[in-house]
Amino acid sequence: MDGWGGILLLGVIGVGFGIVSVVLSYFLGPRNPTPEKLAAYECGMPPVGDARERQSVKFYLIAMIFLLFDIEVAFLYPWAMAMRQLSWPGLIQIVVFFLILVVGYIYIWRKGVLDWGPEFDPDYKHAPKPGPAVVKRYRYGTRN
Amino acid sequence: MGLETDYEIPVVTTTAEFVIQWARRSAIWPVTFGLACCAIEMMAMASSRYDVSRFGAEVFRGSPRQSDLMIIAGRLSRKMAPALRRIYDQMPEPKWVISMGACASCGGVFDNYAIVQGSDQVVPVDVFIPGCPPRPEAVIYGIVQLQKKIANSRLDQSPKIRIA
Amino acid sequence: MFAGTAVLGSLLVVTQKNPVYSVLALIASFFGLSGLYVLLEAPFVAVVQIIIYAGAIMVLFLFTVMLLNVPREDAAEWDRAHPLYRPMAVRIGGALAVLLALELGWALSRTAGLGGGVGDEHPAVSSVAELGRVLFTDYMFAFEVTSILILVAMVGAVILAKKRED
Amino acid sequence: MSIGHYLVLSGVLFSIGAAGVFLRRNLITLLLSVEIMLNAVNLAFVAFGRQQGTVDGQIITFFVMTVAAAEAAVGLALVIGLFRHRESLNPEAFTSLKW
Amino acid sequence: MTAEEIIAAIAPAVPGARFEALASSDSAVTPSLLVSSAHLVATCQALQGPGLEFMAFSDVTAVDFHPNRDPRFDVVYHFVSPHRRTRVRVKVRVNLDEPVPTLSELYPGAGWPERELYDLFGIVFDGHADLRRLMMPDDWEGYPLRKDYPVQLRKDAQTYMPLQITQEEFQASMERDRYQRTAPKSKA
Amino acid sequence: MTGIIEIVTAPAFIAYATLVGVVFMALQISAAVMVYAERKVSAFMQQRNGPNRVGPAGLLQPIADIVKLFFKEELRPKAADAFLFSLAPIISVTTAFLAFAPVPFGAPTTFFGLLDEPMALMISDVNVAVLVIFAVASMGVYGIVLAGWASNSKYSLLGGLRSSAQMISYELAYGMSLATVVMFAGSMSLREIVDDQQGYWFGFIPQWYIFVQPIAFFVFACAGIAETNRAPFDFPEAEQELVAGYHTEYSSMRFAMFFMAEYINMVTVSAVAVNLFMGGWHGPFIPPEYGWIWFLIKLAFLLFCYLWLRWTLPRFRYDQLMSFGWKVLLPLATVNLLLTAAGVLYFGL
Amino acid sequence: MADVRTETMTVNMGPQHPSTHGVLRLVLELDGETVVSVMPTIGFLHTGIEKTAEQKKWQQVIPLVERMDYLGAQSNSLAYCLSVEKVLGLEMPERVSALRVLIAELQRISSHLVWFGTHAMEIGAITGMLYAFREREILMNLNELLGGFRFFPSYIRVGGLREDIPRGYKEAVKAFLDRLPGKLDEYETLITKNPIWLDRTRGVGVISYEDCCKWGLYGPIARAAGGDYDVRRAFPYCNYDTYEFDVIGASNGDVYDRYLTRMAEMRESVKICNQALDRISPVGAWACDDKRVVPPPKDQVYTEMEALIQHFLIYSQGFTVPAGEAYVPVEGPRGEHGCYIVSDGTNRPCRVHMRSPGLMACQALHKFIVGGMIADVIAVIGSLDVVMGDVDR
Repeated sequence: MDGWGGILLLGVIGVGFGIVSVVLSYFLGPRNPTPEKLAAYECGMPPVGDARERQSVKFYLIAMIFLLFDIEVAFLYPWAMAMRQLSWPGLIQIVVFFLILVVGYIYIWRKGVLDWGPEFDPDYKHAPKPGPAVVKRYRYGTRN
Repeated sequence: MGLETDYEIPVVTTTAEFVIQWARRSAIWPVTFGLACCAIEMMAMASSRYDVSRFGAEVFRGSPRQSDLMIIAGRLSRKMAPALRRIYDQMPEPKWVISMGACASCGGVFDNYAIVQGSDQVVPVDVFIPGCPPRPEAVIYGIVQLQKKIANSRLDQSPKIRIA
Repeated sequence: MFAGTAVLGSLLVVTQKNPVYSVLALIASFFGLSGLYVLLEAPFVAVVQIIIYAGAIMVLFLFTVMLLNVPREDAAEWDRAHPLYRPMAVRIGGALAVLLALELGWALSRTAGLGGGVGDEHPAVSSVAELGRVLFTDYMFAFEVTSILILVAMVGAVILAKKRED
Repeated sequence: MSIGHYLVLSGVLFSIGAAGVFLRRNLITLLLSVEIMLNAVNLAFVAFGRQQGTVDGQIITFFVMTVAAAEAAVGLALVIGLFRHRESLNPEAFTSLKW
Repeated sequence: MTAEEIIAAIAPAVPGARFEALASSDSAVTPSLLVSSAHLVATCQALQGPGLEFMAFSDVTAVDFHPNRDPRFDVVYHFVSPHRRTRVRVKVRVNLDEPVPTLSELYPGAGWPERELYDLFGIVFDGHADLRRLMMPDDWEGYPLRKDYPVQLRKDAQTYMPLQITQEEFQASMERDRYQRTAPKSKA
Repeated sequence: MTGIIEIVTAPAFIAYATLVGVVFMALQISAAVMVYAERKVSAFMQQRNGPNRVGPAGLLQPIADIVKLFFKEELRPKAADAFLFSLAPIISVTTAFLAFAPVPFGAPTTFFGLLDEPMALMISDVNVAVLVIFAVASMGVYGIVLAGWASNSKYSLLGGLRSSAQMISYELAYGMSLATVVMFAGSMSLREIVDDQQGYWFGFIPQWYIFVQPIAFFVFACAGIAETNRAPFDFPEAEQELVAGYHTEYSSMRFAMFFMAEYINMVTVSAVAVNLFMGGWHGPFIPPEYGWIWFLIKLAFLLFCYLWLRWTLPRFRYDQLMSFGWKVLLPLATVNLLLTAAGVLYFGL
Repeated sequence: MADVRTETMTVNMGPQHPSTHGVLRLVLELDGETVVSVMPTIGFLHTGIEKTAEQKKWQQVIPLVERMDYLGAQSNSLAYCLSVEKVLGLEMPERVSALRVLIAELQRISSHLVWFGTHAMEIGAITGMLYAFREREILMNLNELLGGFRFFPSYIRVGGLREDIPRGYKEAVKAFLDRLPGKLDEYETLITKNPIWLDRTRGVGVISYEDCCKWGLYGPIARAAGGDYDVRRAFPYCNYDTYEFDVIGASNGDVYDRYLTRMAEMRESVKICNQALDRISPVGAWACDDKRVVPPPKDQVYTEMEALIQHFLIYSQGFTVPAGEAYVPVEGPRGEHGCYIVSDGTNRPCRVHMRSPGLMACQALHKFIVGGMIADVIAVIGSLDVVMGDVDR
């Protein structure tokens, strides 16, 4: 229980620091808002549409897989701590656990969830695999 | 607002003013805003021979929200003028503008239909740098002049004149 | 204090109309709960609570909220179908919730032996190694079933979310 | 702090969650409310475990968390699928069993 | 390859067209020929044919001879045959408001240069998919590269930009503003 | 009342409060030093001078930066979500500070006999320290994702989403590599892990985990760099693509807080790496009492490597980054973990 | 698919963007990180140079065309001068041609150095930029030695050069040429084999040679896609046919091959420069001897009446160019820089038009970008080496 107070203390200090600097800066800086200044930045162009468009579902999938693997990591720690007591049976258990998860991992890999590249969607052009990159030299010789 | 108007205790405000203006002039972050040929010289200014980082001004920020200085580097076309104005508007105060090169300052050789004859028609300019394009030393000199201008300006003097 | 955070956070979750705020309130609530776990001398659960709940599940929620761009629709929904504008729903829902609360209270009041301080009788077991030992011996089967559960959830979620793209 | 305090807190949280489930008309908030309820149960588990001096409460909490995570993953995937179809998060929009 | 040889090679493929070999200072490298705008596309197709293979588009530009000549514009195309190492210049003479058929189907690279000509000269290209202003702002008046357009223009710089959004987007943004107004925090 | 006064005036408490204060200040100063070092190191690598006009050798440059940012106008775009927009940098900077809490940076010391019993040079010695670091790291995502979302600007949103997806992807590898060390040391307290790395093999090779667990260190380093969003994984900072990523719309002090958070995170990750893999404060020639000197030396070395990478390597593409995290680091960390477990059990380490 | 459409996002890149090489504006439609469509908008740097040139005298146009493609400035003025000389029917002495070749190749190196620097910086290797600019500074110094101007010396004139090369110029160039290959090796060790760089550039932004032809993208882009078309060989000017050098190409047509092509081109340029240096005698003709165009030498102006009048005429009303037209292509750093001039027989041009390789590249941008990722957009723009001054003119 000893250490937790310190973490709490540091957290409070951190939040306090953040709030104080935001507030200070709010009062110290000049303030001269104009409509253009408060518009969203789009490289000097008037914003086109709203930023709160829908996002790609890939982000959701990544978060989802992360969540499920995160649980796996969380289960790992008790095992890591108790590994020496559990000895080989524990290892076998965790290996089985992993093997089951590996099935899912392979599945999502094959489904292309982990691919972010253009080859993800068949609608897009496939870039041909580049051949060996060689500098060609065309020798014309001199014409004189 | 804030310190800008609060100068009842002269000693404190003078010291504070000095410190603030010192900080402002020592850390001028330009926005990466290149238009034409001058932009290349602006890059040369940041490169090893001229090294504007000595003056603390090498932190080119992509977003105008985080920058203090806009260097109008190159000719400003009429099509670009609204965008330039918009970016200027989106910079937080205090902000400064350097008009780099003849084209930005007065149209230069391009006295024609497409080019704005002087970027001070669009944004208030603090320092004009002559040259086509100006040498990097000239730009650094311009930044140093701007630093002097900042050092000599008072906090309660708003340097901004609204145009258009 | 932690309990206050937890309750306040949970209340905010239910009352906020913007799901982003709901998610944030729930995170605050989780922090409160994890503080309680620390007080209960279960630091490992406290930290895992933060890692999994606040760090992963809520990220997933947040991503979904952003993905669906819900706030706008939800605001519209709120205007049209605010529960408070619909007395029937409020009445039934509120009645059910109150009923539940009463029932819980009744159950608590009937239970004996609640007065004693937590952990007075038994020493705390906060060792993670002990936890791991028990987890991997007594609860071995549950542990392995968990992995199946995760696997099924993973596959199911991928199929559901990607369905429309095939 | 007695075990009673924890249980009361747990009950309050559970009720809040239940009220959320009953009252809100937004699938995401519904899921969040379910998470609150699960957490309330977790709290009770840990408190009892502490009272009994065993780690079983904590271990069950783990499993609850796992279930919660799986539920969130699948639930939100369903929400996404439904939302794409109906452009709404109101559960009343999904009364029909097929589309 | 001289202009006469090229004309001889393409004439059978373009029935009814009248070609004229033009003299130019660089005719040793770039022979010039003149066609009517009606036969331009067929001519260019023929130029891509076997034996000539002017596959590559190089450039299109226009010249304004305003007070001095009656079909005031010359539209000048340059084509290259990269592997035969020959080039050719094809000219079309048009007057004001006389459309020229577009080559952007045949040579996709002609798309933007033709837009540029439309922008700066006001020459209309028939069948061009995307004939908008290229260089000047969308709301610009006049065609700057015509001889009767002044070089200098005294007018104030525009500092605002007309919103270039569609009606739907505008409606959507109005919707959004409505919700912000009903929200308790905003003042308006 | 008197009880409180007694507690407050006890030397241990004063020392502890001082320690917290010192750590807090040191973290802030370290951010400033890192700003200066970043500019100087980059200048050194690019054959330039770097800042040298502001103060002696430009030493006052970071102070000028901070003061300037303080007195800059605060901007909040009209369409932004007011509360979240202010909250995001606070979350970022808080998590940055918080992550340093369980990190020890020196041997327990009595401060030259001022205290009755030696005090550990760390803020909180909890028995699940490694997990706390992991948890705090997972909280750091919120600052970024909220900043991106609250700004209501496309660049911010894209930057926020892609960097948060990146962070959660690398968190798994991060957690795995931490677990490997935990398993090896049999403890989750950083202090015990450090103490486990005392001594030498063959008299001259220090018993650092980096030598037994090079793969774990590699995974940890990659994940750590990705967690702190530094090159070559610096997507939120990918100026050339998304202007300034999630903090495009941030100005003034709020931006400075993101900036500080990044540097403090770098320091923390390096400090954790020093503790986990490089023997913490243990080292020859310096008495354990002054172990923090070794700690600082190792820390400085790692931080220099950070900067070195930043200024030499090109940036990954987003899909490459993600597949590197998911398809290389994660399996690598897992296999390494299982092999290590088998090895530990087999050799009975 | 309707669902996918709703999940795309429109992002505006530019005109003020750190990596659009100036003021190119791209409206990208993104699905996640993948670019679904792109709409480039140009014209933010439209300077009206072609219109302004019609108002200037023939010789006065040179500074204007140099400011079009500001990185390949002297290739532009070379193209302009060659086409005016073509109409005038002037033949240049061998020494002038050799000097022009030297200047054009140094300009190519200078432009490619800037390209290398910005390209490297955009992919993230910021240090590369500073290294490249370090070498470029020497080239700037050479320009300054030559014409007193770092950027646009306007040294190439109609009818030859402005004046004779200064003392020490050849030695300075030689020193630079000796230094450069080693520095190029240094860049290549930094980047060429870097796995991250390979990942970022291989197979990205691929274009076929046929498309290059159709879209008018000659130059390094087409050669990297497998072509061998080089104006220096196909339509030799300035006696390029008498120089020994290879045309550089590659086969894949991706960003990496364009990188390799340009890097190797710099080395070829060094070779050409060395040959040109050998041909340049320390003193000799620096202009043709056509009295219409080239002012008489100073000693004659001071002593002879006709020379004084001639000098005065050339500098006051300029020379007239007989009615006619000419298009002379030049292999510039970015591809075929061609200048099409029309004269109506007066002392001012009737029409000056520069063929702009950058315009073609911008036009074809969607061929490279669509289907790639945001990061690829940056890599592609960098590899196309677009200069907005050249695009917008």
